[in-house]
Amino acid sequence: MTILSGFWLFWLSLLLASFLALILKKKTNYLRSAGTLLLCLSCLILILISLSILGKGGSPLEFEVKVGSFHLPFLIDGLSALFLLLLSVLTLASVIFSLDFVKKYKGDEFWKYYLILPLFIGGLAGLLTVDDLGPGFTLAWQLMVISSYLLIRWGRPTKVSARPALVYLLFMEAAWLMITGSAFLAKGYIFGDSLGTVGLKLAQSGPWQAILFFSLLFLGFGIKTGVFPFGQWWIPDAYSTAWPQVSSLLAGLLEKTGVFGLIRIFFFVAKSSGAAFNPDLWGKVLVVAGVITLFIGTVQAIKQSDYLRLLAYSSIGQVGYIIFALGSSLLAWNSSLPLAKSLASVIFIAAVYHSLNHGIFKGLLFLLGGNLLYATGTRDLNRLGGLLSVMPVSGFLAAIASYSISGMPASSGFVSKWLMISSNFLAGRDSLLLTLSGIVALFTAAFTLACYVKFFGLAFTSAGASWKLKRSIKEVPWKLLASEIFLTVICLSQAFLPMGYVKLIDRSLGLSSGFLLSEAGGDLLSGKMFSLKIHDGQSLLAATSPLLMLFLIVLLAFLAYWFSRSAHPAETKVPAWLCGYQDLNLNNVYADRHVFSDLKKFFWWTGGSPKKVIDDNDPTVLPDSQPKGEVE
Amino acid sequence: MWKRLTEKAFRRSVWVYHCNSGACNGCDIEILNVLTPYYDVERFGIRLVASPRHADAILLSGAVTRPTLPLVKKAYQAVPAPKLVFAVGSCAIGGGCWYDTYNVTGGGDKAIPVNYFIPGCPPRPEAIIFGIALALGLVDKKVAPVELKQMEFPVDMYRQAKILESNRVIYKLLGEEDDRLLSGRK
Amino acid sequence: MWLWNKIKQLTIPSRTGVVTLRYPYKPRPAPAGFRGQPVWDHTKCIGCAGCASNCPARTIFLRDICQEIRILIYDSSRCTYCGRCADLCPEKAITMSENFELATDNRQDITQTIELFMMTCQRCGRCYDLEIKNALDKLQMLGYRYDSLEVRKVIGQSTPEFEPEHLEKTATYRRPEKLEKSSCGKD
Amino acid sequence: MSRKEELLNLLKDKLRGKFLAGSSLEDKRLFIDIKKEALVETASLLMKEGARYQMGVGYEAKKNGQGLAMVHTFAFDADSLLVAIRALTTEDKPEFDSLTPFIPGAGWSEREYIDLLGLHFKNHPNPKRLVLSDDWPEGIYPLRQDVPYDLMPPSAEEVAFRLDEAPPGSSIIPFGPFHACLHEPAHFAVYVDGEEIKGCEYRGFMVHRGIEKLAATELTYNEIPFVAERICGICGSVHSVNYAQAVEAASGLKIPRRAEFIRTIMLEIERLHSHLMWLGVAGHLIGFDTVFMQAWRIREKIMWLAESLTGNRKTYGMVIVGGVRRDIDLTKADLIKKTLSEVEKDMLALEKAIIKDKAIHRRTKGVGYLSREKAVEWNLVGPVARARGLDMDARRDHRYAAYDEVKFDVVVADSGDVWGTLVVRIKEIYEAIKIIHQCLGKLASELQGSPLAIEIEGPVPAGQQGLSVVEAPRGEAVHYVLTGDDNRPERWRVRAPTYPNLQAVPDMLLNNKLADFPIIVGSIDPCISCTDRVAVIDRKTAADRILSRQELEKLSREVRSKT
Amino acid sequence: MKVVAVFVNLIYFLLLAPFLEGVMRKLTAWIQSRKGPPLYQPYLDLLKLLGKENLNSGGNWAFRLAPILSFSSMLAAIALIPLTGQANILAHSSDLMTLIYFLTLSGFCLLVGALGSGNPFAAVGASREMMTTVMLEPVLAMLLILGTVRIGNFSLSAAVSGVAVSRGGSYFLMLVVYLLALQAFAARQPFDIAEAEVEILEGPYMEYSGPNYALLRYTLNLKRMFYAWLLVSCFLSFILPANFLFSLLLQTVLIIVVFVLISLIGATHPRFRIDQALKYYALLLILALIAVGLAVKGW
Repeated sequence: MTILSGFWLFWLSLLLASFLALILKKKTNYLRSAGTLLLCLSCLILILISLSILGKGGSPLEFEVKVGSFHLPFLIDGLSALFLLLLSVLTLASVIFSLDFVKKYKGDEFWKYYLILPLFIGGLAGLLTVDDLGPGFTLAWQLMVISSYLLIRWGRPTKVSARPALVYLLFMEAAWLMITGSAFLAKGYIFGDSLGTVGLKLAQSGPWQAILFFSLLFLGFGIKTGVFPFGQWWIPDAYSTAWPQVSSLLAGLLEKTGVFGLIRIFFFVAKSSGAAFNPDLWGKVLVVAGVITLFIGTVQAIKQSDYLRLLAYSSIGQVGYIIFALGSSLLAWNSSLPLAKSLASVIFIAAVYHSLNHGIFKGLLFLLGGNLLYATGTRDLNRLGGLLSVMPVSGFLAAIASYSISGMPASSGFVSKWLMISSNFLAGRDSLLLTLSGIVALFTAAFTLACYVKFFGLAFTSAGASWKLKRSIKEVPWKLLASEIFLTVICLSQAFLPMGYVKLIDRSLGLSSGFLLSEAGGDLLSGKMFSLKIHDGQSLLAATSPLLMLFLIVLLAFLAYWFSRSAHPAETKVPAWLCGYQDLNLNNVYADRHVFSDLKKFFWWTGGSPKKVIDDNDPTVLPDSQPKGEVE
Repeated sequence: MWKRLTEKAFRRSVWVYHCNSGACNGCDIEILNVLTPYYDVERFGIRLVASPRHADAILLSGAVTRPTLPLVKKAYQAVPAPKLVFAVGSCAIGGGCWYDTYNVTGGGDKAIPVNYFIPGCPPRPEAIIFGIALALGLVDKKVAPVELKQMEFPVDMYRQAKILESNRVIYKLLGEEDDRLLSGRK
Repeated sequence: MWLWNKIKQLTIPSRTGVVTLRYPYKPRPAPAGFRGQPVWDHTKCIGCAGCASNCPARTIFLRDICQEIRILIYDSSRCTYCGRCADLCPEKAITMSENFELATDNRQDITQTIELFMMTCQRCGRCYDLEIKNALDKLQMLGYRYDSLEVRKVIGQSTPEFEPEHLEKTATYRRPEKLEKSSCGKD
Repeated sequence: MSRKEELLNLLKDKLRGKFLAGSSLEDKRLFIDIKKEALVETASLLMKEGARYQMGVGYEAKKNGQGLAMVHTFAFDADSLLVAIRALTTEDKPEFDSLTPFIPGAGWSEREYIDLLGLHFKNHPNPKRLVLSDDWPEGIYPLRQDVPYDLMPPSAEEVAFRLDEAPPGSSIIPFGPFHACLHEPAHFAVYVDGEEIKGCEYRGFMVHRGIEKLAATELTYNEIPFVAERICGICGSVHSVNYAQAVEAASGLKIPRRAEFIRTIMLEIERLHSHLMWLGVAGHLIGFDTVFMQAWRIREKIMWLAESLTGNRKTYGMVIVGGVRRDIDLTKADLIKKTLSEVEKDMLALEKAIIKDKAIHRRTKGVGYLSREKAVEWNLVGPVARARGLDMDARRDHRYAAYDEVKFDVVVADSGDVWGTLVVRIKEIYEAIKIIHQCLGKLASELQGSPLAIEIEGPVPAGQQGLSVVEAPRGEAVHYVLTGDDNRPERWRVRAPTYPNLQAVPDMLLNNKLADFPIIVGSIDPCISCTDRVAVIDRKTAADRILSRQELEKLSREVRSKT
Repeated sequence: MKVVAVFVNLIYFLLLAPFLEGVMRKLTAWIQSRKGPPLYQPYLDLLKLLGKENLNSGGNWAFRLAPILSFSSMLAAIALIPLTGQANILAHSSDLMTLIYFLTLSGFCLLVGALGSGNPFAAVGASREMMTTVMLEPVLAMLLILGTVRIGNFSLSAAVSGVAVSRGGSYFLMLVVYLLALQAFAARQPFDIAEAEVEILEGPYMEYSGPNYALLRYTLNLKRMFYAWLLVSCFLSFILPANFLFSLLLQTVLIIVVFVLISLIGATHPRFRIDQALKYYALLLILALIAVGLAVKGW
């Protein structure tokens, strides 16, 4: 079986899954198992495809499909394969998660979900594989956009979801216009040219056309990735409206396709367009845009009370990191310092690494958000608390995910952020912009931490939720947990096997032709980079030794444990001490809206003040969904 | 050995939690006063702490009133063992001059086991320090029950008479002897 | 400006130095006239119960256990050390000592019990004269507070009209409920 | 025509048939009996005339078959006049019209008697439980004469006061009763939105010791000063002097001048120690422990002084009805002078070091602001009022003891915040020193050798009303005495300065930061034990019906042993 | 030798940290005209706490694990540092970001534990602590980055020694910033906002008792000592002699001097409110940014 036929098989199973949904409709159990099976199958196929490309002896796959008068160029090189891998892993988790989660759906939500989801995944896969800005791109884009529009639209009662979905649609269509339109700036562009060709043609165009071309593409993909201020306009609403497992795909992948697009433009097309591309300018633009995005997004995330919105804002922030790293990589590559040149690819790898990391842990966090929604029915952090004792597994997983995204030592977030920021500092020693933006990035890391202390602390530790929500709360079904454990394992592997992943990314870049930085460090991309020293005794090992750090902490923790328990103290369970008169109750919990209040006020100028959290079972939005269920 | 060391350290570092169960302020002010420059109990390692979780001793001042009775019990439970309780002032020891009114349940030992009594209304800071020093083993107790008689009768006829014996109920009435036996333990 | 203020604050201790007293290593007697523990001189006491009937804390008790023996108990655990007993004692048998180091681990340690030998006046049938002139401080005719349990009740109560139904109400009265029962920690 | 007669005529004129009687033993007091329907009318008339509401007194006047009585007292500061209006109601319909709707400061005074006497107040905006404990059963009113003083109904575990719901969007931070910033048990349920205070509810009266029932049978006129002193350990002397003055006023006793001077000296020494104490505590509350330590170091000398003057550091025990117990002779006067000069010197040094400290300004200026109008509305008293520009001081407005012979300034600030109270208190320290020096001068010259107390010949006449005010360190304390038989008053009511001030605290807290809660509450120098006391003396009843009594005794004892 | 250096780090800090608290308490007592506790009092306090009952109000593992992890990550941070300027074995696999993150982790654990206790006071404290961390951690980072920018090496010893490598404008500006931030790092007045005793009853520490509290106190002591050490070794590295023992001795003396400074400032200030403090921190941040900017420009 060739890779190409595998690719068609993937599409076939997706379409079949969609088709089955139309047929089975109300036979929910059949539909659930059939849909899941087919989706899993397609994911497995995709994993096989990407592995065979990335694996030993693999090579990029390039082919064309003829539809009517259009030629659709497809390219599955190392980079696409990497992102396809991420896509399939996340989809797998999301699909397994859906198995039990969809049981909560009412009426026709059920079969609609199974109808659209395969198309959405197909659209995403299409975007990662088409190699043009014309018909192929349009087809994939529209498939993805319309399907995701529907998924967002149905995620919540109409009253709540109509607006966010529409806004999403409008922004995506605007982005599409910009992206497809941009190519026409290249001299002699023919609708349907592959990216490489566009680049070459661009090289012959005037300087202004080039700038306009890149600007339009930056804007288009920027809207998609959620660069400030576009992200704020659609991301929080859309992510918090869609079903959590869909949001997990949206945040984990849909955004990453934007990143993928940016990489394709600024690191591949840019190369073929040669002198028409100004790396200094675009590096700075990306760095500034990235830094603003990461700072504003994260600060806004702190303000949210709806945990899904919190996650959404935080993913804007995280994407900001990636964009920042891409820009700083460009700048470093353009720098005159030899060290900086060699570090450019490190930063780039860090960016890709962070995309993968973020895809995994943000996907995981959204799924965990789904857990919370499933178990408690509310999306309001003010009403949660103390879930750790009733949902221990979810709590543990959430702790790991929060820990990772905060970038604490011995976590996947640490590895990628560390690579990104430390090499940024080294490369940007003489550049005020790079140093200062590095500091902002570091500063923001503290905000990310605050954000997730809040998320984890208020949802899982804090004071009891079961009496807060006046219902008994149980741990979610094992299928939900299984999907999350799967992602957690990957997340941990990203933390503890950084060398493996770096090599994987390195290899994938090696398999992608026309990469801008490929000549940069000469031998750097050949796998020698992550030996002990890269240049002048510069050690970059810290990122590669998280196991050592883990060992250190655990060892010292045992020491601390021994020390603290050396006198064999008794341990007793007591109620919290509230100065005697009151007991812990509904009213005296320091809820989410109060936490960090002064910090929120201090950063009022960043905007993004939280909206009133409306739950699905809120009477103000219920009447809409009620009759619909009865019609069925 | 470690355990013994910690026990030894306990008497050298007593952190106290001030618990006012309905005092007139007099004792509270004097309790604060022992922290001030002239008396400075911090030289014995004593600190006033804000949370009962950090405390080793409760300084109870004031008669235990009806509303504070459950609260004092709660506070006592909130202190980790081993713990000491000092009843500071006459109100905390025996309920003070309002020991039997409708809103006062009596002395501190009605609510929680009291280890040391520091009489005074309010006790001078020196008296509080003396009480604390007594607990730390720095000084010896200076008081003992006094029993005086104007005349010794050659025959102990009064004591043996049954009817008189029944009249001795005054002791019970006054001091609640049983209570004293319970609370006045070493 | 800021620094100047801080320096001024730092000069205060440098001027006064460490003022901490050496107590309890060095004794620190109370000033003259201090109202410490009251001490009964049993040789002077005539058993008039003036102290008992004027004690605001009602912590001095007298009780006749027979015709000749009267017992005085001073329970220091409630004493307010006001010194009224010493003021009003017609025989000056009570002195407010300057002893304040009364701390103890046993409540029993601060009690004084005196067994008084009483001789009744053959003429008037009382033991003593009412010495005090001030109308507000007059010793009560009973002479002492609790000569018997029954009388104690007579003196003690204000309410012959109280109806026990009042108390019964307490059992049936519906008290306000607690806001929310805390289940934190149980969940 | 004096102001008093003017008022009397005005009331007679306006009330007509509802006016029952007007009487006064002294010229600075006016006691009026009215019909209960006229209560609101009279009160609003008085308020219109510029009165300041002081307190309400409720009691059961069963002896004369009168049912339940409610007395409201008012002060005319400018005219040194105190007015009390009394109305009666029957026991089967114990209802009065509430004054609270137009005198918010009367809120607590009325709520108190809902609890203690079972009165009803029509139109009271918030008739919640105030004084009694949460688990106290309804239907038993401790101040009623048929309830024994040591009745202790069984306690109930799972009962709580129903605190108001926090306003939407805020949660409750439970301050107290055992909290480091409150040295007394009282509960503040503080509503916060983040770090900002959006209001608070007070659940205090945990130091309510019900002195009244105890005194109903146990205490005599001259025992009460010592119990009164223990209402509050800080300003005890204020209460004993105040009580003694009220009794003396009611019975028409004139005490020796020397005793009045000694009382004045003790009151001012008490003010000195109290203000220094407050300064220290305020420092502690804003986290400035050095100020705490230094202020208390200075204060300690005053404590030693008090100890050698009176034999005790706090509860001086100097006052009895009719005079004082101990003399201040020349050697003691020298001791006072020496101590005061040391204290003044130390205090000046401390003041210099902190008064311009920007860091302190930052924590006190603009914090706990309350406008002058609000201060009037809440009937604030003492330094809290004076910091809001209200020029009032009972020492000057209602001269008592020896204050008519000494010169001093009333310190007024107008910043209306915590800083203002700090300045007022610091300045008052120097004023107090000035007053003591003047008193000592008088004692040494004119009053040598005069007696300390008068011999009281006969019993105190029953049924007389006495009203007295004393400017405590925290503000004006008011005592009301209705004399009774059997060597004890029938009713004795104390209104501590914290009582009105505390009612205004929620207003002061509004929109301040959580971190300022301690210092704002601290700024009124709350004396919760004063406020919670309810030291009322009931009259003793006949000693018959021993049998039912014994049953009762047994019953209540049993019940108590269970709790 | 390099392995031993790790243990030297740990032992040096573990032994000295409580003593420094003793110094601080003694000095504070002196400013308050009183005698104060003996210098060894903190050791007794810790020892006593170890023997006490461990009360658990949170009832979840986050609450129980937090003090242990907080302590151990603080120790981990300390294990990394180049005491007297000499890198130890861990320097190969760590750098200044690891250090910063370890420090942050220590605070993070405390916060999760505080939230885990379920107590609103602890939650207020945790919220304040986090706000402080967010604003202050970057100042620390910028200090170390200053060194990195100077030397061009991301290792910890480079970052530490780089600060004072040349004493130009950025050095002095950063010194000022650090001195201004010192109280906040040490969590002493006026910046003991998160632990404010009279308002929120020691905040995050409130629910911890016995051994757990001992660990947290020890962590706090270690943290204070760390920041004092950082001041000495970053800004005064040029006066430390080369000999290890002498250098250690001089360092100890200097650290004690820093503690004297901390106590003096602490005893003469009231506590700030968090909103006031945030403004102050923002000022520090801007100054620190300027300092780094100056360093990039080579000043």
